[in-house]
Amino acid sequence: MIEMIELVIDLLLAFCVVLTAAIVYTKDLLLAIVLAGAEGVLVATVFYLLLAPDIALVQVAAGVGISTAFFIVGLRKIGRREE
Amino acid sequence: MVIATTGQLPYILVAIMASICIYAVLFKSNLFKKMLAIFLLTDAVNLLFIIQGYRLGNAIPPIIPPGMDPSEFASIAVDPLAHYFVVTAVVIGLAEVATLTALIIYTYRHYGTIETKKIKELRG
Amino acid sequence: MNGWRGSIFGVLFVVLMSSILIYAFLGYPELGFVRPLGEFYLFNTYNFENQDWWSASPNAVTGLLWDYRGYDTLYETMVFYVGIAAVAMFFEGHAKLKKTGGMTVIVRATARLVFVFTLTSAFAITIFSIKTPGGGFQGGSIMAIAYIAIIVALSKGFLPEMNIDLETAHIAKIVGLALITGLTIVPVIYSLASGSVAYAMQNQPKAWAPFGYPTFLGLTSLSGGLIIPIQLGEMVHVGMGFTIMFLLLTMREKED
Amino acid sequence: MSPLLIQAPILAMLLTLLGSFLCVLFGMFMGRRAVELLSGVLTAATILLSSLALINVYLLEGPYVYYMGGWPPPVGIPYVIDRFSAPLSLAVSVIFFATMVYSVRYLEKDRDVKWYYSLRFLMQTGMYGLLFTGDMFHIFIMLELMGLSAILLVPFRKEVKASVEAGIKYGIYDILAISIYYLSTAMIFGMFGSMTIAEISAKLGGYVSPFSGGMFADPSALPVIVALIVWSFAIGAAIVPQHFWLPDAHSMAPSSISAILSGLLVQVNIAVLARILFDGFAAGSHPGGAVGLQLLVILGVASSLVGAAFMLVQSDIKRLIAYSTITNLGLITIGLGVGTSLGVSAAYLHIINHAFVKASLFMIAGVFIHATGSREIGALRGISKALPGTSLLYTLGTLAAIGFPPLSMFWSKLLLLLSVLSAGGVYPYLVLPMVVSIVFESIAQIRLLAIIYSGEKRAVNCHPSLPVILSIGIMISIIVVTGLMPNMLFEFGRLAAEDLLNVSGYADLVLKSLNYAAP
Repeated sequence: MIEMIELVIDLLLAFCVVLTAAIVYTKDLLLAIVLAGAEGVLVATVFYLLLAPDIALVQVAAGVGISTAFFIVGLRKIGRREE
Repeated sequence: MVIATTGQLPYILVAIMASICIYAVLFKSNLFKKMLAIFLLTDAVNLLFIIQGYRLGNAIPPIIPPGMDPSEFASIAVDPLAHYFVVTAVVIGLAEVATLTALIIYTYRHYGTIETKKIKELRG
Repeated sequence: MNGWRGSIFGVLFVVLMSSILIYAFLGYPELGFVRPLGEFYLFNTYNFENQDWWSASPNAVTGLLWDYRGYDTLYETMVFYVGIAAVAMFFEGHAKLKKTGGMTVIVRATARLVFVFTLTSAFAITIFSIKTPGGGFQGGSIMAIAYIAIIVALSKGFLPEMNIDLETAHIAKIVGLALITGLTIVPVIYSLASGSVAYAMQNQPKAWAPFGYPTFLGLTSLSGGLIIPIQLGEMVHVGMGFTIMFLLLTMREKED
Repeated sequence: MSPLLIQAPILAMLLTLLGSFLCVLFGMFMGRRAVELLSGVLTAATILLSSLALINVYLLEGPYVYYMGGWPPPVGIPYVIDRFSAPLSLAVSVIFFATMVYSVRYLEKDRDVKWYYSLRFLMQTGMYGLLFTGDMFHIFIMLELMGLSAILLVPFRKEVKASVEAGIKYGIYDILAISIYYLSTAMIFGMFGSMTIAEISAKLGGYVSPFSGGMFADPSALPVIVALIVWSFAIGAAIVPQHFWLPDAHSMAPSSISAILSGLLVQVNIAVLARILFDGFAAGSHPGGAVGLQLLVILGVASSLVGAAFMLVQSDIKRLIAYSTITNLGLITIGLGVGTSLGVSAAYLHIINHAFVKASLFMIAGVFIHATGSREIGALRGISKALPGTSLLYTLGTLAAIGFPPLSMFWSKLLLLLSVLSAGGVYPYLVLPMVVSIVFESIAQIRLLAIIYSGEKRAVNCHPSLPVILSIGIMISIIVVTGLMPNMLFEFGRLAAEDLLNVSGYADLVLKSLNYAAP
């Protein structure tokens, strides 16, 4: 018997896998960063659903907010496209 | 022959995610892409930890509500140890990102590119 | 490797690697199994009857962070310090911040208000981390966001008005670290001075190691021994660290 | 036991921790002399404290466990100070002190040294932690601390193009290695429900812990975990398929850092791997752990051959020494992979001897490069007439490196060959590749010596100053003196191997030496 939460988590994780593949596949680094941010949000959602509020907080503050800012600051100094 | 059950589906998805990241670090040529992949690899392992610390049913976060008996709390809350590992690893992941970003920016300044195929000063 | 050959190789690699990992996971318990060590922490973290084993923190994760596995977290903080050092080492050595004038009074006042508000919430998240989700790192990140928002929304020149400078930020960061390290060393010094058994990073007294930071009477629900001061130190360290990183990374841009 | 003896190794660690940020504070307000003085005093203090720990472990009380925060093992982090970790920690202290004295003059032309000393301190802290710790997750954090500081120190001279390239290359692969290790810790957590190394081996033998229970997953998955761990440490220690970052990183770093990277960092990786495989996965008795040993032997043979072959074609003195490191690491992994008591003690001795030899070679190479202004081997022609003292030291170091009889590395190489010969199965055939690699290495090193002693006297830019010569002299004299006392060396190796291979003894020491009332 599958519980509802399991189904939701499996769906979210599958979406994470797709996003990871897209990040690896795309040639546009800015798009990759945006997708990585989206994946960070998904991961934070999974953390929240799995009853880890501490980590959801860390993930939103650090894993999504500050790291994305970092990536963008870095990207502004290097080329945007991958060859 | 053992066949995975639906309860093991999260493990399988995380395993695929980690494999994609390892592939990208090893074989993609863009340094920035490699860094993103390392960051996502940490995320995948974090998910693995949290999945292993979860409890089904009417579980609660690992914060004891006022007045609850410790033994009751221990039987319904989720695993704090897994949460601890993830908090630590997220911070460490940020430190990795900071280090690699600084290095990548400097590489770009020196070489004008961040494609490993084109940076060939050293023979390795 | 490019084109379709690269893609096929990639798919093959991923399939191979993930099947190896999945093979390992087949014997693992299904979702929803809590291991006994986790239950041990849950049972003991705020258990008045068993004070030899408690961390006096209702939030078990906070108890793990700075008591049960505090020595781990100390070095996690140092790893973060290395991350700051990376940016500081590569991008340091440039002009000091200049004050920018010309902002209207209303903008300044609003910015100050928002800033104070964010900082307060950072402090709250840090101090109440014993009872609610949160902690030094989370509080520090929010504190950094307060500063970064000023950098992004107004300008870097606004920071000196908040009495923050690169040098001050470095000093504040080091003070935070010194607080954490000092509280780690105190039991060691105590042990050397008194000859009794005490271990580095020890927080609560135990039957086999009698040293303990005083837990404040009457405030038992808030007391976690050294957890709160350490969390404050970590908050300052993390918040200042992020501020330094962003200042340095954006400062260089205009000179290039 | 006196508290000072118990606290000594931890105090050394905390002193380096204090030094790391006090350096920055001093550098901001008092200038570089204050930073150098502080680091000198603190590193000297760590030598004293590590010697105290060594004396305590060998002569007074024997191995003991330090309980971080006062918590017994599966709950908290144990630090195991035994006869395997204590001598290595003393080696770490001594080499860090010598390179500290060396860097005062070596880095005189570099502008800002506060981050240099700060990161060096953190690297030292990480090494102590890795050697002592008995907890899988703590190893992850310490690897990260040691690795990230090393990654930043490689491109310390950031204006040099190639050093930044070496840094990013090393950075990407080392951090990948640590992330893979992190993946394996998650799998260990799922399988054993605990991160304590001693509990892993005990649970494989059927032990049920009062804190963390038994095992929670089928041990048939163990080879995958072991393979992941060996893979991650093979990247970190530059075993052959992943060795390509090492020659770049070790040759482009400042020489004082190359000495540490080549002499200590990779060896510490190997030592931790040995600790995990033997004491954690019970590699001697459990089939899951034995997979790791077989992998080590295969990779070690490849490593020693490839490293030695590449040594023959190098034209850059630091790259030559770096490839020699790969060769010797291959020999060490063969010794560990054989897994007998003799093999492990030989590998252990080789780790210590190689640390001193390789560190001193890199330090002298730094002097040569400063003097000639070039890294090419050809530029060294005639240097022996210009710098006779330094050349003599270099000759002693090289003779030790190729295993010339009375010097220290001769004994460990001899023991390695003997251990392979005395092991059963196909292992005796391994002597052939080992001898081939040793011969190749000797040819390359002797060719370099011949160049140094040939030719007319050449002009040099500068002569090495007294502290530089003194620091190198300390290292070379340690090599000579330990080489003259082989019995003492063998005794150290035997006891270290005894502590490492006695799995049940290790588990008892960690899990049962604290008296507490069960919760």
